[in-house]
Amino acid sequence: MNQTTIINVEKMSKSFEKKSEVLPVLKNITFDIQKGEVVSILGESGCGKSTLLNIVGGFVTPDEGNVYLDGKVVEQPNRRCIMLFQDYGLLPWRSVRHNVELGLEGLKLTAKERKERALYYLKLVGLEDKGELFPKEMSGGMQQRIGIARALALRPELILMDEPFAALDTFNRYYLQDELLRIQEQEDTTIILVTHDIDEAIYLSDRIFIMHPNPGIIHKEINIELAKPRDRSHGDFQYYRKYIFEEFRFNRPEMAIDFNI
Amino acid sequence: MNQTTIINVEKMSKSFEKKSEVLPVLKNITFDIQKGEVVSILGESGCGKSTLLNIVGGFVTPDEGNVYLDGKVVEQPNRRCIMLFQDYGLLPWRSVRHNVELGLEGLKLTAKERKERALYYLKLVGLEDKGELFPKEMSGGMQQRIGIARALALRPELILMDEPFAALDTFNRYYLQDELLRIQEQEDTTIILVTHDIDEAIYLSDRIFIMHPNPGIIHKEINIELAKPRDRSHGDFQYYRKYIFEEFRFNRPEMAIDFNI
Amino acid sequence: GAGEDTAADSSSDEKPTIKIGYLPITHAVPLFIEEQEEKYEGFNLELVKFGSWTELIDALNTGNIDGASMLVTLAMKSKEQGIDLKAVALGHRDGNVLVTNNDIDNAEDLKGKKFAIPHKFSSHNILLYHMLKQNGLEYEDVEAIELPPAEMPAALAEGRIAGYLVAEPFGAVSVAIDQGKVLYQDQEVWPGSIDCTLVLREEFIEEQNEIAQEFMDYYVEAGETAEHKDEHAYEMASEYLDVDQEVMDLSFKWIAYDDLRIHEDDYEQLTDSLVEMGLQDNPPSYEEFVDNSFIDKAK
Amino acid sequence: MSIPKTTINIIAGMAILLVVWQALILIGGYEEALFPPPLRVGEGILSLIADGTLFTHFQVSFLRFLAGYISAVILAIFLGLILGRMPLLWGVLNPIAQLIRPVSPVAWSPFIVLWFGIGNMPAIVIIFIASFFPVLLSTVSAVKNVDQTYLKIAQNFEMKGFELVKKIIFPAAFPYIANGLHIAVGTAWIFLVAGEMVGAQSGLGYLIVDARNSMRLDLVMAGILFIGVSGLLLDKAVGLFENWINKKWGRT
Amino acid sequence: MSIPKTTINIIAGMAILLVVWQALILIGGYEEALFPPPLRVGEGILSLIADGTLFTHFQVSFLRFLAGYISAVILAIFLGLILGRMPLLWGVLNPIAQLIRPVSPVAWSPFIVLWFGIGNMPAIVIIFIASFFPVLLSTVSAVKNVDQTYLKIAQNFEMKGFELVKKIIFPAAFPYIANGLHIAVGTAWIFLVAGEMVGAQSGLGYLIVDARNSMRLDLVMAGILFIGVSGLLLDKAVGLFENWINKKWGRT
Ligand SMILES: Nc1ncnc2c1ncn2[C@@H]1O[C@H](COP(=O)(O)OP(=O)(O)OP(=O)(O)O)[C@@H](O)[C@H]1O
Ligand SMILES: Nc1ncnc2c1ncn2[C@@H]1O[C@H](COP(=O)(O)OP(=O)(O)OP(=O)(O)O)[C@@H](O)[C@H]1O
Ligand SMILES: [Mg+2]
Ligand SMILES: [Mg+2]
Repeated sequence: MNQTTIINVEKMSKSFEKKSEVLPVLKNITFDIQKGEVVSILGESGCGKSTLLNIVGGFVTPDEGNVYLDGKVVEQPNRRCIMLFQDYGLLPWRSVRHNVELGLEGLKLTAKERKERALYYLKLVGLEDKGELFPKEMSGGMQQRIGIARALALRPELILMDEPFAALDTFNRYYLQDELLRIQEQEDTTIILVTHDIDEAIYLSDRIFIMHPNPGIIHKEINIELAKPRDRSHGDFQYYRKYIFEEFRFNRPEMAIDFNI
Repeated sequence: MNQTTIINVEKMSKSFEKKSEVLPVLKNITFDIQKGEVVSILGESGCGKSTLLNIVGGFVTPDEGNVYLDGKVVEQPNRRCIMLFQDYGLLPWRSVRHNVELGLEGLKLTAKERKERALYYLKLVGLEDKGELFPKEMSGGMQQRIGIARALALRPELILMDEPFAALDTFNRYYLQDELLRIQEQEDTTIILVTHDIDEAIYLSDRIFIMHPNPGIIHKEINIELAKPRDRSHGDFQYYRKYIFEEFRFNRPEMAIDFNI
Repeated sequence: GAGEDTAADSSSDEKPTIKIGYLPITHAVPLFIEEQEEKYEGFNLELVKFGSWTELIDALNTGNIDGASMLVTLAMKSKEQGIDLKAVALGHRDGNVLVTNNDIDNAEDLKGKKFAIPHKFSSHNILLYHMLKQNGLEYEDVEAIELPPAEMPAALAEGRIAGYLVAEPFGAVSVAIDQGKVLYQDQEVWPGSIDCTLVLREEFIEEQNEIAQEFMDYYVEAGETAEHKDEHAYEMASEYLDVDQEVMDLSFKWIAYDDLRIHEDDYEQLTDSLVEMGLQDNPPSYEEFVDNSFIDKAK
Repeated sequence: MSIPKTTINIIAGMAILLVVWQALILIGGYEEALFPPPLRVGEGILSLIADGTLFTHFQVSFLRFLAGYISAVILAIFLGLILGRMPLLWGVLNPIAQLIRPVSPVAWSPFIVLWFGIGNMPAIVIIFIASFFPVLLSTVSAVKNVDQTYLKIAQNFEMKGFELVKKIIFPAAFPYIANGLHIAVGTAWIFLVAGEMVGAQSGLGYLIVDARNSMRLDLVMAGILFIGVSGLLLDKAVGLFENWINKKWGRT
Repeated sequence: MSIPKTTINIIAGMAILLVVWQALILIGGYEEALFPPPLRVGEGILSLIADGTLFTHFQVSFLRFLAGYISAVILAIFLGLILGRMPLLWGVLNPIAQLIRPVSPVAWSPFIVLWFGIGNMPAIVIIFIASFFPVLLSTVSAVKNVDQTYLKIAQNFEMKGFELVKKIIFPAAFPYIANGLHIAVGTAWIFLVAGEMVGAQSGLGYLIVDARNSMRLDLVMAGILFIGVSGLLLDKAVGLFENWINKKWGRT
């Protein structure tokens, strides 16, 4: 693994005000991400995963601490670090290709260069023949792939993904997870991925951050030492599964019934 | 297993008209369901799972063939067979308890009996103290439990569930799956469940129907011979996983990349 | 149904109520004085104020009021359409002035300019027509424009129109604030012009003849009171007409309320003008439309 | 915390309005009688309040408004709930509604006078017409768009007829009906003035016509301001009612 | 397939309308001059068409309508896009808009004549006022409610200023703006008649007033029908335009 630090989060905290009550959402979060890594942030609903990702992307300002991208403080969202949204965030009034070109319009490119670059990344996600269609004519899985192409087209140093496959059915999810790994390897992109799916985290990540809620903290960091591609039914995979599940069960004493993983 | 047939679907087909094109959605479906069984219908998005469930519930009339509930043709939805919807279908203008009472208002019960019955089933799903709150004040998992309580309160012979846990995060999903099994055992309800999650199907069902699309057919029927409660990381569980996955992969030759289960 | 609300029902012990419509203009002053003096005994008088002639006609045609002080030409239109109305007296004599802005010195100056009248079918339009003809102009030489009377002083002051001819006190308003001057008085153009008349529904005349007579008696008397144009008349009128005394005095100067009988030759001249101008094909004849029996008995 | 900010905004807004108004007069050099300055209108308002005219006319208008609006709302919701469930009948009646809707209620006034006489009725009828169509159309479309899931649940629980309408359709459609009610309040209030300018002998619209006919443009402006303020308050009141109902029924 | 059905519905609807209308006359026993029967109105319409009056007046009205509506729409969308992005300024201007909105455009007529003279302008100004506020308010609220995700994407791609408005805010807000446009067409057309009843010398509203003044209620009714039909067609035209834009922009 390449050992250049790309993201560095230091003692970062964030709270929201709700009806004059202060709700601490993230507390004292510190971590580093290396270039080329895939890191998953795994946690229950409401534990602050999205907030954390938004802060890393510069969409939300932390109350304390800082986020450094390549050593510089992140103050605003920028093109070097692209966020992929759960609902894909495609512009319904633009064709697929024009969606991919959206981010390129701010760069100094001719229309032709823009188009070529868009088509290149559409091809990478296997949609080169759908460029003139509109997003609503695509399935959920295809829409997510367009989102990925749009992000990749800007050649960002970092891609942030917020539950990217949560809305897809299992079969499409599996398929896109493999696609993502293939593209990530090819482009050597750094990815931070938020998920609540243990399997997904193990299947995709080099490292997993396990978050616990109220306020959100990184409870544990797990290195997944398995070679990619991974086999979901392999014993080692099941070892991580069980291990991570125990982590969560431990944190939910209020649950009367035993889980059977 | 109790061997009284409760549902009997015979040579049932259904097609929809779309812009003067006829789209066959279900073709020649035949199966039986026994009293007390939990049966999952597993298939990709768009293969006709919801349509099948709607026909069993009497919401949609099949083009050919019939559905028999206790030997009588199902012509209309009725109280003996309650459908649980994916978006829970709670009435936002009624409190939790009044939602549960909704189905009871058509029965000959006094207000007091109604209330008692509602509270009994709210207790069964662990929400006895939330009766006076409104659905929007509940989390997704709680809302689904209210839906289950509402269905159970009518003491139906059959409950139909359309992707009941798809919108929940993994942790809540696991929790509710266990809850469902506990309640099902206690009330001995028959359940038909639609899902696209292989794990969920294996974890919950006595039998799994695997559907293939265009037009939707029941491609395979699998008996899950494991004792409940099941262990998701057990070798036998993984055996079924792999087996079912192969079934699907077999049906998707168009996929270039290999899946790694 | 139609006429349901006709108030003048002849139930024995209750005094019937007569509803008469009006617009708040100097031309209806005899009505105001009749109600203020309240000398009548056989009935109650209710004056109903309207915002425009159009609404007044609707109410009269449908029998919601028993009569009105109104532009005679509009009543003739209704009569032509089969509504049974009778003109029983004049509302006033004279009292319409042709106001122009201060730059207009003669009719010639109006050529090609916009000139406001309240209504195509009004006597004011006829007056304008005669005035132009008498000065050797064609009617088409000015651009006649229908405007609500209340808007005319503003339009004149802003230079949107060169002049206007309308019921009082709207002419006096412009003169009083020095935004306009009187180019002609109506008797200079058309002596004996008929403008506002008192019109009653025939239904009412037939069913309540005696009451109609009593109403007319006091109407004539009120006209004579009004003709004094004194402080008393002003006070009574100002209950209905919210204008400065200065404006009202000017207005009174131009108008007359004595001899409210509708004369046949004046009426003939009116109908001839209407036909000549192409405003009405078959105006009702004097015999059909004018009923002088009340005013004659009142004398 | 939010009330002071709104208050500041309102005050600032009114201040801007007054400044622009006065500036218009100074720049345009308009005659006072033709375009009265704020101060004179203020005096006009005070005199109208002092002699009770304003309140009397407001009361008359408001009662007419209530009569027209409430009767239209009741009838329109009732018909809407029925017609929304009868697509075939609605298919036939819809063209009629569509044809009558774009006609200004004021255009009907000769016929309104014929059928309803003079006095209160014409204004009430005009308000009725102005409120009826928005509410009817929004009710019908709300009923048509009731979430299929709710209807399926009702079927599943074997609910029918009046019970179905009362327990499912009406509450499910209500937020959209309420939206129609809200729009209708605005429209109806706007037409109140138009209605009272035609054939009425009292009310705020009449106040304006009468002031106009008396060449008292300061009173016209006073009437306009007062109509604006009371229309605004009415709108807010309906908004509060809407929120209250939504809260009571467990909506956001 | 669906067109014949709509046609049948329209014909059936019109038939019902005519039957009810004739029945009202027979039952009520109204004077023909006061409530003209369908046949006489039909003759009236034919005569108006034959001598070209109807077309001339319609053309005048329609051009006025376009002038008032289009200028209002352009200004309102322009201001709305700006004000929607400036919550503080809107906070101050909003009370003014709220105050002026409930006032019937007709109430302003004395001032409209003062500022804009006579002829076409008063009607155009009244239509302008009637269209301006619905479009402004819907644009501001559409801009305020643009999906946060789109704004985040724009931030992420470092879009700013005019580019942001052109590429993200306007297209994202457009469906709601279009809804405002649609509502405004209805309102403006309704006020066209009212506007032309005041001080205009031509147009459909004037046709009605003029017919009323000539005691020709059959022509009044003809005018009403014609206003209804053309308002309906206008509404449908805007609906088609809305669909066309939505389709072009890849919406449903
Ligand atoms: N803008 C905000 N204002 C106030 N509270 C907020 C805001 N954004 C998030 N929160 C609160 O912060 C907490 C964490 O929210 P967040 O969206 O980060 O959770 P999450 O882990 O992404 O959950 P999920 O899995 O449901 O997406 C929640 O309690 C949420 O209500
Ligand atoms: N009412 C309808 N009219 C026309 N086509 C329909 C209708 N309902 C479903 N279909 C079509 O039938 C097919 C099967 O739909 P269905 O909803 O049963 O799939 P599903 O397996 O439940 O998918 P998902 O997992 O996405 O819910 C789809 O192609 C769908 O477009
Ligand atoms: Mg989240
Ligand atoms: Mg489905």
